Amino acid sequence: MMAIIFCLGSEKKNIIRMVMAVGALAILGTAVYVTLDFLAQREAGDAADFLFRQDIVWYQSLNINYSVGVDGISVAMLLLSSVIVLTGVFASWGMEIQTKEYFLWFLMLAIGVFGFFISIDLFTMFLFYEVALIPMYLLIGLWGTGRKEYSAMKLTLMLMGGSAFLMVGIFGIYYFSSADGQLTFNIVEIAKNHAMPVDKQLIFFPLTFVGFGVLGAMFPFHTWSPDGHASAPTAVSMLHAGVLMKLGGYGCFRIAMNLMPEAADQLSWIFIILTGTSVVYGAFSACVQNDLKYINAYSSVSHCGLVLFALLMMNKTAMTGAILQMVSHGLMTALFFALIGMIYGRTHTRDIREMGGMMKIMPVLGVCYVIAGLASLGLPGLSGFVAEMTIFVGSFEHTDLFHRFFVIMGCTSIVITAVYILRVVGKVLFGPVQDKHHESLTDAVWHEKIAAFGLIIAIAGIGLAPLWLSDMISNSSIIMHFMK
Amino acid sequence: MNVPVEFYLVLSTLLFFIGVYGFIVRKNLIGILMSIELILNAVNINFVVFNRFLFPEKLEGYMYGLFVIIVAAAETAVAIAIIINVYRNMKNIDVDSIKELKN
Amino acid sequence: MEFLTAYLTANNIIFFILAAIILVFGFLSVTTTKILRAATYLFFVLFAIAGLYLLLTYEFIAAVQLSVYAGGIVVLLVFAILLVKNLGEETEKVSCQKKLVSAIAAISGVVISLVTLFGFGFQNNESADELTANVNMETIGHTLMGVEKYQYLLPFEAASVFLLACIIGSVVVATNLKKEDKK
Amino acid sequence: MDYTVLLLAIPFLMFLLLGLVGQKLGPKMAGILGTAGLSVVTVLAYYVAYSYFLNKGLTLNGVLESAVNGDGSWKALTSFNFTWLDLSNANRPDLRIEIGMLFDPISVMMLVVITTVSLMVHIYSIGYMHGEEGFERYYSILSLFSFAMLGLVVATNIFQMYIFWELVGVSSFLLIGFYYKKPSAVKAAKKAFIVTRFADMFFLVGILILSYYTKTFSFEQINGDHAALVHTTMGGLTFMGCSVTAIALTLIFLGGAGKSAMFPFQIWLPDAMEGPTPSSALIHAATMVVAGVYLVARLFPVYFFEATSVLTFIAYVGAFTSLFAALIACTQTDIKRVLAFSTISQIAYMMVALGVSGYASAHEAGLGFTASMWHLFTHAMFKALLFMCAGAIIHAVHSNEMDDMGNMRKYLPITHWTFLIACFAIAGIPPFSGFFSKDEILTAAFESNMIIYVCQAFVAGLTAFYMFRLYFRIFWYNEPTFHHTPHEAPKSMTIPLIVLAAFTCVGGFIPFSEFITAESIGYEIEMNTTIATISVVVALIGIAIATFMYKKQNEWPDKVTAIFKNFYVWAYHRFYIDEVYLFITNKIIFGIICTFIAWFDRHIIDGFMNLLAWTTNLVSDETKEVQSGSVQQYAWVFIMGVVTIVALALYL
Repeated sequence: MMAIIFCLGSEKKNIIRMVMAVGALAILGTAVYVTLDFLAQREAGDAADFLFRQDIVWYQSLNINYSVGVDGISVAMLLLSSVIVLTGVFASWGMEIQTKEYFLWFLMLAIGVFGFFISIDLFTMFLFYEVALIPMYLLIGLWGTGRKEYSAMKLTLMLMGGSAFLMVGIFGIYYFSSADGQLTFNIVEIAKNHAMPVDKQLIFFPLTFVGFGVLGAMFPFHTWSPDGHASAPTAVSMLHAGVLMKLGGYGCFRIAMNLMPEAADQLSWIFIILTGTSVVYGAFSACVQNDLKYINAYSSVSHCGLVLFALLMMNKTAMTGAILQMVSHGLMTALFFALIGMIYGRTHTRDIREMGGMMKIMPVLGVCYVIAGLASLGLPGLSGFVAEMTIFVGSFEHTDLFHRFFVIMGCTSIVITAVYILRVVGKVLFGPVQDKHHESLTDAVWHEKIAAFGLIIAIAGIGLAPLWLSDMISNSSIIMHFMK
Repeated sequence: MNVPVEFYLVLSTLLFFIGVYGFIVRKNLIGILMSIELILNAVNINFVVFNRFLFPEKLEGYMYGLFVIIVAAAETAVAIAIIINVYRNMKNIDVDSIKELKN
Repeated sequence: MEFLTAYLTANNIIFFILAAIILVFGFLSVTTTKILRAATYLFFVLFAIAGLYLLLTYEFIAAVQLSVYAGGIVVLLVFAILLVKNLGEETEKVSCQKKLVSAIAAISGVVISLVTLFGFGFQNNESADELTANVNMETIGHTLMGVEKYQYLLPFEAASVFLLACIIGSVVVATNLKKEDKK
Repeated sequence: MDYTVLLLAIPFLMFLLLGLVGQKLGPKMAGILGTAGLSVVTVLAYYVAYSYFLNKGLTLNGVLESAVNGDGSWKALTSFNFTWLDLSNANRPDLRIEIGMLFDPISVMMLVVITTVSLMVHIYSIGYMHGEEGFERYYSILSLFSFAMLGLVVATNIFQMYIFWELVGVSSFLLIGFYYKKPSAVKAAKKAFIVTRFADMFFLVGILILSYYTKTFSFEQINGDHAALVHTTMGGLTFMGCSVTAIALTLIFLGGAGKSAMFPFQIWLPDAMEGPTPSSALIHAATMVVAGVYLVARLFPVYFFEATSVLTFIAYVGAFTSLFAALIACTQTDIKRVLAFSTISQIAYMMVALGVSGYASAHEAGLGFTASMWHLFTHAMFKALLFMCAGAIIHAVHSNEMDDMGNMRKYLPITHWTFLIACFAIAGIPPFSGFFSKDEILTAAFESNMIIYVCQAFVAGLTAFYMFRLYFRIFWYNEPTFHHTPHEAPKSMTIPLIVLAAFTCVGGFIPFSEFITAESIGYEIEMNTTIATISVVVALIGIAIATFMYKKQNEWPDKVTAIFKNFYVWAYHRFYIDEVYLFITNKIIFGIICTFIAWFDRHIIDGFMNLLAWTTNLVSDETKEVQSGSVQQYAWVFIMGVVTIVALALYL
């Protein structure tokens, strides 16, 4: 696992895109290797919660360790991240201004993300979390478009606000979770001890959940997302919506719910209301937006809402669905943003009212966009369907009216999603060409094709053969106390 | 030689707060500087008086007072250099109007 | 009357005269609207303080006070005033509010200090009177130049370096801008 | 896994092949490849049907398995069934989505229907779509559709069905929107997808409820043993006064209603005619739209044993829809629209048949089920034929409007004759196939519910009327001025017409009740002569009126229109249902809800966040005055502070 980070670290010296591409490919290779190795070890009967463990004492007196390790969920997230980093590199091939600094920060973001997913020490995790957040400010503020300073500031402030909650939450866990007086940051130990008093949990669970929820674009803390995505450069949008927002879901799952199961159980209703609202609300909002990126950002709010929603259902199926949805949404939203970036790079507008007939002008991008749209609205054979169905089936475990109501409300989102996706597809891709200048535009070039096809292959791969991934994920939720 | 120590202290206290009053109320930089001199002198009186009444054989306060005078002289010199500079730049030495360094 | 006679020693009378000069001129120097007058009043205050030192039989420090303060600083101030202001120009009027606020600070400080002071109950050290012997220059010289305990070579040197630094600093501050002016 | 998997694999591979490298292959190659692929699939499907029904055994995985149980009933055979996605948890350990192939009478029958029509459409399209832009894309989507539809009918479990159901929906979307540069086509595609999607949501919720209680998706387990599983797990449960089973099944039916364009989801189908005509023939006439019927038939035991009330509901919905659509069909002037409404009406017939059916292998009791499936079969053939004829006509005159047609029998003899055969079939004139299946439906309705029977008999008359109105308007009537002389379609188009016409002629003589019954046990059908006579007479009356009014141009149509003026206008505008929908979606959902939410988001939620930032700014702006840089202020504060502290420290 360290290899990934070292690999990234050594990369920093190099500035040429080619090296970035090779490096990103190496990351993907490593991630695939880790996956295969992980599956092999599981196959071989290694039933430890986390494999590839590595512990280095970092700060003795507070018992902070650099401890990393992966279970099936982290492996899934690593795969997702590496695919998106790779395609992100190709998508930002045309980045001309301060290329070196751009990729440097891009890598910084990637380091934070990878580190977050493999950490099993709360403090280390938080550290990587912050490492992942900070570059966003610069990446948006410097390389963004539109109202970039405002967006960058808003995004950073809101996420930092979230991490303030989070830090309190983490310290709360640290101080109140010990079984034998020995304070620890280690997630596995805390989960095993399961010694946190419920009254303390009730205080720190909401803090932690909201802290991560901000990043997971939970209603009403989602407003950074549309502005941020709209202003960010393509690859940053990809990585941000594709991976960074998943940090929120992953954190909610790994820390908030896993470590404070009783509170999660007692307070889930509040968050179910919020996330359930998120799902429908985001979808409705997306219906009337005119900026492609805003549409997609609101769609992300809706889909990420579904992730948290499923987590709160607290059973294995829904949980697996949530992780699947993270992976699936990561891939398809990255694809969306990549394509939007490519289209914007040509038309210099993202306003759907000014576009039309793109399918004729740039068939490859058009088809890719349709595929992304279909994945987003949950077409079988693409990843979105797998995730959503797992979530709905899992969520249906609760028989009471409250849960049923919200699950069915969630189901309506698949219709609304279809509405806004088809609206965009119909306006932008189909119909007559709106702007005569657009007729001379070109189709995707090779590096754009690599980015788009890479993501489509991943989406279709998961969509067609989801079993291995879903098994890998569901087998990992062994130590979850909250599973009913 | 029997002026009670309280007399001196009352005097220095009053002088000190006269200086404080001047420091706060003055607008003119030189005026402020003069108030500072008053404050310093009030303090100096204390040093010397305490030295005289408590440890006449040691000369500690005495020396301290001496150094204060020296430092005050230096301080005044630098302050005046700055004031003149400020005046050259802004044609004004009112504290309220000097806001260039702010923001 | 006994009270009066007890206090009406020559020393005390001189002290009261000096104290009156200090306070009155001190007060005038912070309240007068004419800055040049303020400097003059300050000169009187400093002068009277020198008298106070003499009363305490510390002639050397009185001399320093006279030469450095009265002779140096006040002259410097006057020069500064003459450089920056037209002679006799009035300082701007200070608002009543500001005066009041400042007075509150000053008076409350005075009150708290005096209350503390009188509450302390000093016992006048009569023996101090007996050691009235002047501090002679030799002692002062030794104290300034010695390196023993209660001797102050180091501060002395520090002060000299400090003064040098101040001179240089003043010059730099003053000349820097001239260059800029030329530009 | 064995050869049967090719039924799904070939279309899928063809889809990928044509979709990815179709451009490079060129239109000719793509057409040939697509057709060849589907021919193989058709042959396989016929082979399966032959072995299943006639040889009574299927060789699956190298083993010959009998298709008949000991008691003479048909047996469901599974060729493979692998886990696609595991959804199990502690509560439902065996819940998983499987992908497999199930062969039982109705799925095998559907295989035949789909492959036949699909193959005909493939062949026909070579001529019809000749020279169209996106020819390869067209074939690729046709293959995707065939794959999805085949996958749907052979589904072993309800979730697999849902998966392919969605795929069918999307291929329908893509085909309707094939002419994507036409805004009306894009609109229609969107409408079709969203309306069916809306219905699918009900379907999904229905599946979720059903599977929550039964803990399985498998048809075999749900249906098995007279739906005993449903009875034990869900029987007696109520939610807000309704039986949970009934709710679940109603929801599932609504899903089917969406695909099958039952009222009130019928609005998408007429617009779907924006797609290329052959694809309309395949998707929007013969196969996809009957998916809803197929779905209900699939779950028939559950409906019958656990929710009879829902079946009655289905019957009424069907009856209403058939009447409603038939009335509208009488007023439309776009020939494809007429056919579309006719399709809605005919599918509603099938629904009615299912709704009134019993569950037995006897003539009366189980007749509806058989009749429904039979009508599905015959309808697929003759409706595909009608659409293809319409395609040939449109091909000839380049217009969909009746007014541009007339006296075409001279120019398109083959089309004329095949169209006439199809019209006789749909009108229910013996010995064409439609007569038999429709007669069975009427008999079943007659046996169970008089109101529905009368309604359906009336609709039968209406059907005959509007079909012959169409026929006469196209092939007789006055000859308009053509842009160029219409010519008969090429061979690739006429051959499928003839083949389907042949099917239409002989379809009625297939002993359907031997094969397809509710209980899977074959029986003999007896013709109820009274009802048969009545229906033929009604049909003949309809034809006679149509002949009278439309054979030659005369004033009668206008007179009749004048009599029913308001009604005519309403029907012509499809009773304004579309407008209601438009109002709800555009004005209420988009105009009010979405706009409000977007506004709310921008101004309230985001405004709140901005307010937080603004307040912080303001507070810091205010507090920064404290650090004014004014030394005097500091001094004052300092002095007062010291005074206060001293006072506090010493005197308090």
